[in-house]
Amino acid sequence: MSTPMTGPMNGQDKLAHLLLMREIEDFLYREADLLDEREFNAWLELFSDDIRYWMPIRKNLSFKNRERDISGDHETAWFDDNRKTLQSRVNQIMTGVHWAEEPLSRVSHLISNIRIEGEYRDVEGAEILVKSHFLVHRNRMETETAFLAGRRHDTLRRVGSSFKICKRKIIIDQTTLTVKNLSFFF
Amino acid sequence: MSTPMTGPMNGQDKLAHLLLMREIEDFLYREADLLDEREFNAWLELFSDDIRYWMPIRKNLSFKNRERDISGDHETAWFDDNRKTLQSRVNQIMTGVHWAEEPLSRVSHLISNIRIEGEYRDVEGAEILVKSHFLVHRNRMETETAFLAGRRHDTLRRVGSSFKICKRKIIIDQTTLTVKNLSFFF
Amino acid sequence: MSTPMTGPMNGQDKLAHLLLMREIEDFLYREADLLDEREFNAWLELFSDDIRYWMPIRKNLSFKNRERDISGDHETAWFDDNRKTLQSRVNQIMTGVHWAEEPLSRVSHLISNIRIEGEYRDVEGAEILVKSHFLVHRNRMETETAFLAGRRHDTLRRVGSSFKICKRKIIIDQTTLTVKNLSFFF
Amino acid sequence: MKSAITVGGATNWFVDRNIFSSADIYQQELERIFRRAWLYVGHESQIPNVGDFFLTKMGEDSMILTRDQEGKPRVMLNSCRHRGMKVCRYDEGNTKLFYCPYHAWSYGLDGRLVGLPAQKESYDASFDKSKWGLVQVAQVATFKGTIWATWDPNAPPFEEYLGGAADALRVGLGPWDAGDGEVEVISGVQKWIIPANWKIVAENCAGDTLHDISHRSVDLARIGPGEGVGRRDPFGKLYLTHHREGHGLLYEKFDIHAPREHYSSSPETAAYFQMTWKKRVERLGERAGNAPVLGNIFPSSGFHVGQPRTIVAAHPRGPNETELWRVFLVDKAAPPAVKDFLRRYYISYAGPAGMTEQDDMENWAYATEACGGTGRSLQFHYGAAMGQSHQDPLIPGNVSDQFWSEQNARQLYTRWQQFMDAKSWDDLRFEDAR
Amino acid sequence: MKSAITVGGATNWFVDRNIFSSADIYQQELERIFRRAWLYVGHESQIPNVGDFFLTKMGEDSMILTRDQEGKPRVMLNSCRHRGMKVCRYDEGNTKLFYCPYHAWSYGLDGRLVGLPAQKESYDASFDKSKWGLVQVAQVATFKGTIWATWDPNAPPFEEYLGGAADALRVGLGPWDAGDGEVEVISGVQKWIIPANWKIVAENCAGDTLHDISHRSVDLARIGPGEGVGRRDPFGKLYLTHHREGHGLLYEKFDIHAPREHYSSSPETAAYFQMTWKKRVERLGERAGNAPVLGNIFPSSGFHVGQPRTIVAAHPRGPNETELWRVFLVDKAAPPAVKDFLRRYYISYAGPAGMTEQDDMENWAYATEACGGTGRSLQFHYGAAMGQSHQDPLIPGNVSDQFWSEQNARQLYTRWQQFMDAKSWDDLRFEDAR
Amino acid sequence: MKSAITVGGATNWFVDRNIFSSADIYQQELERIFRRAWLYVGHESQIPNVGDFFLTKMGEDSMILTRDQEGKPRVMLNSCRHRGMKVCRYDEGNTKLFYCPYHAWSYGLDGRLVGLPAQKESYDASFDKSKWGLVQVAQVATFKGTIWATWDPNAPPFEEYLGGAADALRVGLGPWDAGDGEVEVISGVQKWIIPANWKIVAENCAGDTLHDISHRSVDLARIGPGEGVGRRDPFGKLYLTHHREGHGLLYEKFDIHAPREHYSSSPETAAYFQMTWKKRVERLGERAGNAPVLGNIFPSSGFHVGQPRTIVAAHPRGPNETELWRVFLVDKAAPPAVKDFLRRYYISYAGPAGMTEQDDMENWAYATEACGGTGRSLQFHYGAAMGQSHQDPLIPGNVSDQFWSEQNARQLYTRWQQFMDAKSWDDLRFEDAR
Ligand code: FES
Ligand code: FES
Ligand code: FES
Ligand SMILES: [Fe+3]
Ligand SMILES: [Fe+3]
Ligand SMILES: [Fe+3]
Repeated sequence: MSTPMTGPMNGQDKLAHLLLMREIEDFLYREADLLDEREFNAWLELFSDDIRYWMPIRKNLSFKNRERDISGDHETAWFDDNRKTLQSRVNQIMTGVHWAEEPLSRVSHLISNIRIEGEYRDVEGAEILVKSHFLVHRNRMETETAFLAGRRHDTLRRVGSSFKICKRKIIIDQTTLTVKNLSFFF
Repeated sequence: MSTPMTGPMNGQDKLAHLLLMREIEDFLYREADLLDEREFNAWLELFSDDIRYWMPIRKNLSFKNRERDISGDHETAWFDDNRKTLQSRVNQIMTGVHWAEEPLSRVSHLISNIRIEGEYRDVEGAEILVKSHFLVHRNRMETETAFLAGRRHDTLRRVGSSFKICKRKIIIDQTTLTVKNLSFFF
Repeated sequence: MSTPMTGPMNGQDKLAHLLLMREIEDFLYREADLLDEREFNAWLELFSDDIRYWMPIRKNLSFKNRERDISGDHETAWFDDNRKTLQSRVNQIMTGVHWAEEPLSRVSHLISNIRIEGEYRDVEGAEILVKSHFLVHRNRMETETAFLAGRRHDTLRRVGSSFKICKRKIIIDQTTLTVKNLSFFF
Repeated sequence: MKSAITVGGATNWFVDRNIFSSADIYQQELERIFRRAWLYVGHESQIPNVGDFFLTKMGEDSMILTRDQEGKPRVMLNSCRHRGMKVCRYDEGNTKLFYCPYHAWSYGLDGRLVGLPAQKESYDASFDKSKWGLVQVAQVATFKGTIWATWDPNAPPFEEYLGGAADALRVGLGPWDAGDGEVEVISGVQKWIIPANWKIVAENCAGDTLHDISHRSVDLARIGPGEGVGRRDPFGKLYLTHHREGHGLLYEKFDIHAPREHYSSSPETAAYFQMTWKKRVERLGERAGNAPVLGNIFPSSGFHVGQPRTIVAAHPRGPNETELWRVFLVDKAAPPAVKDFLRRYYISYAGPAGMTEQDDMENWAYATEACGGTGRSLQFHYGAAMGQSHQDPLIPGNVSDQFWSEQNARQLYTRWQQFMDAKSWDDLRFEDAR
Repeated sequence: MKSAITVGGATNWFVDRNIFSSADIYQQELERIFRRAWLYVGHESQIPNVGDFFLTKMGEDSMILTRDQEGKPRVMLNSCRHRGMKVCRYDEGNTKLFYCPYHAWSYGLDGRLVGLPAQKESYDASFDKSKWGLVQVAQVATFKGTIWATWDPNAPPFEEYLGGAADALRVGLGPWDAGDGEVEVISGVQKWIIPANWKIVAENCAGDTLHDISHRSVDLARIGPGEGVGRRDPFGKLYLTHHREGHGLLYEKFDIHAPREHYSSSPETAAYFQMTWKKRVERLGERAGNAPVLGNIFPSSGFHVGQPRTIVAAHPRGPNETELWRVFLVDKAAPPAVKDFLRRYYISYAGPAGMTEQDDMENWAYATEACGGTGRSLQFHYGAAMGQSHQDPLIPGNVSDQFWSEQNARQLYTRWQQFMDAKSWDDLRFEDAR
Repeated sequence: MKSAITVGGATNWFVDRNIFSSADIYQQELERIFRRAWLYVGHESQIPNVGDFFLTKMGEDSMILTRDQEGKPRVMLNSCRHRGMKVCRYDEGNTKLFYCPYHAWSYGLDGRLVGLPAQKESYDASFDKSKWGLVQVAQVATFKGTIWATWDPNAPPFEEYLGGAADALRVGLGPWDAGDGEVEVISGVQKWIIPANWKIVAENCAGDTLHDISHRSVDLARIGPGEGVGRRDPFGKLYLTHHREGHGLLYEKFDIHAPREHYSSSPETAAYFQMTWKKRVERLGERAGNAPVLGNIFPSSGFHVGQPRTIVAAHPRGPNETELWRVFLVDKAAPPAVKDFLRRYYISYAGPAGMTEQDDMENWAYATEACGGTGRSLQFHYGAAMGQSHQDPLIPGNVSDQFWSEQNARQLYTRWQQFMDAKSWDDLRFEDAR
């Protein structure tokens, strides 16, 4: 179990840890709801200015190369957005003439397996590595349907009574995408 | 993070809040198990007598009308049950001659993203708005398979040491259903 | 809500209960990550030497026989592994010539609905029955895709500051499997 | 094609199962039936105003139903004439133009091509915009609020097409008091896809009395709108009737003087029903006791008159798949509480969550599946109560002597065979109806 | 059809890949092979009592296997004669009647139509219920506990159909001690769908010795039932044999006097095996040292005799898809601990979670995929060890000189071609076998 | 086949929609186009060393692209000659052998069969291993780093095939400074499947200027690499040009003396661009002001020269499905920060998450869908700016007078029809080009 960096936990530490976990869950679930309720600009507010929003591609490699089957920092990716390009994506949807999302997709983000990786300190500006799994369901037009599953590695930065996501790495399972586009978020 | 309505939380409040969250999770997971284990009558006991069990339909609308893409209170829906009609559904299954469920479907309800929306008071009779996401998998006969994803808005009413669900709004992502029937619950 | 066997919970009990729930969640999510990150030998370490890793088959039966639609202890199953055969499975993958997993599948285990069934005592060697739901996504080669959903009944045995899984019963929804093999874990 | 129907002795009336599974026959159906017949496309209450539109279907095609500047309903193929893109991608709305997202051709409410980027630069003066409007159906008709269309210019006028079924629609689609009030669609359409051939749905809508027993679970669970009833309030005596045009219907006859206690579990609804029933009797006299219950307009537009009040269009999607579009109707003038009670009852009865329709669909799905494999060489049996019909002064059509009859299904497949064999509507029209 | 087989010189024996991908050829296979051949449908231990039923498959069809009032196994199409609905929707059970959920026709255990609502009212006296029972197969046979059926009344009796493969089944399906004890199916069937053509599965079951190397991962991981073995206890010397009827088998020969230490990781099982082995030798003498290992009964009923002891039916589902049904067998008299050890070993070896079969399926799937695209115009190579067979006094059939031979696959496709070309069983029976 | 093209008056140039939906025509395309034409298969930077391999596609087939012992690129069908299994199952890597998992045949880097278990025992001396190597394409060519292949031995050499489009590729695939430096693929390939016919993709890549308006959302959202620009930095004046070989291209002309402020939002990139731009002008002089922008090499290999710099291969997967493989290119010598900025911009523009390509794909998908149902009997309209082209001293090919022209699509379908009608390359080669 993840622990604060402050050594063995006393009762108060324990309570603090439990509250932090709830806070993180609440934060990520709210984030999912903002997306599913199409509050895209409010959603963007959850990201820091230095966000890296990154979805590498996957490859089929031999057993001995299995660890390289997620593309690296400077390789081709599906997404590799910063704050500005993320904002562009939102702006594009808000034009009302982004045909790939007009009419808007109906999306559900199921977020599960939330846990903190490693030790952490919960102080202003500190960063916590949070892992989660996702299942994103997208349905649009008549019967266009996609289920995409994978994992996320989020770095949450403590900012006051909330967090900013300052890095999101999205690891999907598909190599060849069977969905025609990625006009929605993860 | 949702907070009790009692102002800033002290240590005891915090513990109470965490316990409440667990209680809600436990309640909703148990509910899912009752369904998946086909304890339909026990499942029904979790609903209040004034339950509205409601699944609106979805529509493709233009960007500016996007907020109306969930059908309204008096429009066509998939489900709009009260206690009596919910009981009828259960009774129908228990006849053993409800052919759409004979043999019974094998169903799994994955419930995630559980959170309280807004402030709450946890006193007898008080109502708490709980949001969650679902993935319902249904398999029956040889290879009939459906995955339906979406969100639920549940109103839980405190009754003694447990809750009654007094309103459930089920928001699915599909407009045109690709499943032949909805003979199972959400 | 599940309670410790020690009678009505006092404040300390409550905190302990909440910590235990988190510990179980963390344990099961870490387990999922070990699988999804292909740390198969580390994953195996989470199981006790007397593990029964069991996935019965499902059947279509009449309403009155519905409770027998999960195959029994001595009937045909999909998996019925002990520690040795589980280890063989891992060893097989590690040969690098297990063609069904070469190249390796890309798998995500979404674990949800975690709860303790029944009363429990959290002392060394004690066993806790933990129920959960799973959605396992498997993608490999170009477009081979499978989503398998169901429930797990895990018996966790307290060993020091962690657990060992000493029984896992995996209840899937499919009767006829629509996936060509089960060369991955649940 | 070789006839799919085999008729032998007094109980031998068979239909080849392969017409429910063959991809070739399915393609021919799209051409010979769905591009010739009149199809239900919507209801006037769905497009009350100029510029209102509603996306609908005919056969496999996405169609725009809209009300043009003259207030006329239009039915047009939802596909740009340039490179085919859908020019309307919203289920409903109000617009002045249908604008193509691909290269921005735009079309008026009447389907005319009105805008075209670079027209001056890139299109010769010889380009005749009037020839490049949206593809329109050949004929549109309205009937008691419902809207129908056909691709075939040689199809007879809609009322001729209806033949003797017009009476049932005229009565069944009107308000309960048989007056001039409007009936409206409850906003929204239930759309869902089932693994069944469209004809099995049609045959059900046409009145498959023998399958009554399949609904035992709802009768036992008493899902009806009255205290103590099964799935519906009690009917009078029921009669099947069919028409040479391929339509099949069910009527009931009852004593208009006997008390009727329908909708007893909702006092407002019961009261509304008593009030309208009284007016109906005043207006129609004895004829009020001869009422259509349900029916199918060839090929696959089904309706229920009362419990529930609904129209379902069975759109084909291949031999093994059908997309059902179901709407529910209420008297516009009914009080909100009544509308609400009915809405809830209707959707608990029909649609994918409808407790009654669920069991129907289970049977339709596996009947369809049985037409593959060895089933390809087998036949279905439609021999119940052959040759037992009569004329009735108050029920148009060939009225079955027997309630347990398959006459309506037989007429459906007889007409189906005629459409499949016909070269054109010349072979299908009835001389005496022109 | 044009022959799919090309035979040239001493190593040239090719099969067109398109027979593994063509939809047309697949449809012909359903008619010419699966409606003519004897197919494995189940085991007597699955329906011990009158009224017991078990849903099975033949080709693409759902079939009911039941035991009628006279105790005879019956095999019937699971489709109501009225409108096709499945009359049995449970994998197994016990019943008196098969009741149709749609319109309530009901059928006896022998398939006869026994109930029919409204019969008196709606069906003329000319309606002959005896003609409207469930569709029955033409012949049913039982053999050492297994049950087989064929649609073709002109198919030869089952033992004639087996030809020289009867010996392998007679020995292989019996108990380990070669006595009169029963063998039973471990309750439950593994059913799963793989993206492979059924013939590739059949060719594997018939003895594809060359693919042994594909199982290196299990040999390395030592999944066998003995300490230190690979995936199985050691065999004696292995011989392929095949029969003109299309069946392919693998036998082993070993010295019955040499010590055998099988199942060494389970003392109870090892003891049970020693005990039965001793009895077997007493009963059979030297012949105990000539044992069938595995085989395929044409077209696609495969079996393994020992490690694991299992029967698999490969049901076709289109050119690219096969549904496998696998059961495991044990001596009824074996102690529970032995049954349990074997059950666990068997399912860790075969089935979708079987470590050995997983690697087979991977190869089958991509071999099938390779028959589309450019593959349509290519051929597979079956030239290993051509023309190298002999007769053996203790192993029936054409016994390969070479272990690494593709003779059994060649015989499978030779017989396949005969079935595809034959007009009827007249062209397929062997005169000297009648 | 009957021509799918109808040409009438000055604005009448139609293509039958059914060529985008017919399964039969699709099968013919695989044979007559994808097995005859030169197809893009990869880039030299993806296999720099001997033994490097990269899995690629031609038509529906999985192909191995590898560099053999002599350093030559080889293109071979990824299917074992024995029983078809894939001998290479990794997207990329380095190897000495392609080893088949099924029965262990193994092949060298040049495709030769080098290993074969039991060869001595089971294969006659007559077995000629040299005939059983992996199936190889007929011709392989490299061109400015790109690698191309064709199945047809009679196809003309690649540069003849390119015809006048060679200029655009020579310039477009080279480094920005027009020097001798290398261009490399950014590691990794975006692969995804879209529900669109491959020709609709090709027609877009060939220069569909009229659809510019469909990208209004990105122009409004300003996703370009410069401050204040829409989706790209400003172009000069744009010209469509096409070649009789079926290729369509877009060029721009601009004043080389005017200041260019591209990539203004990334200072490093802007600086790198200024530097290379200066060198380019030094090297090419005025010709630097005539630059290819994008194009399609018949049938479906598309490329963009600058914003983004990318190659896309549209692999057919049935009439309604296409698998897109997209790579991005950068100057090998560019600083890491520049490569990184470009990589991010490129993938935000193109690919499934590319804000621009997303709207394209939406249109392609529903244009394809519109070719089923009633669409089967309709036609697409390609009449914009007919007969309005000229020759340009600096732009090879037939240069459109009009920016808003569909000339390139017309040439694509004209060439498509020639391929579909041709018996062989004899009917397709241009005499004057040999
Ligand atoms: S497809 Fe509509 S304008 Fe081109
Ligand atoms: S289908 Fe069986 S009774 Fe009608
Ligand atoms: S398929 Fe490759 S060796 Fe047999
Ligand atoms: Fe019904
Ligand atoms: Fe094998
Ligand atoms: Fe574009």
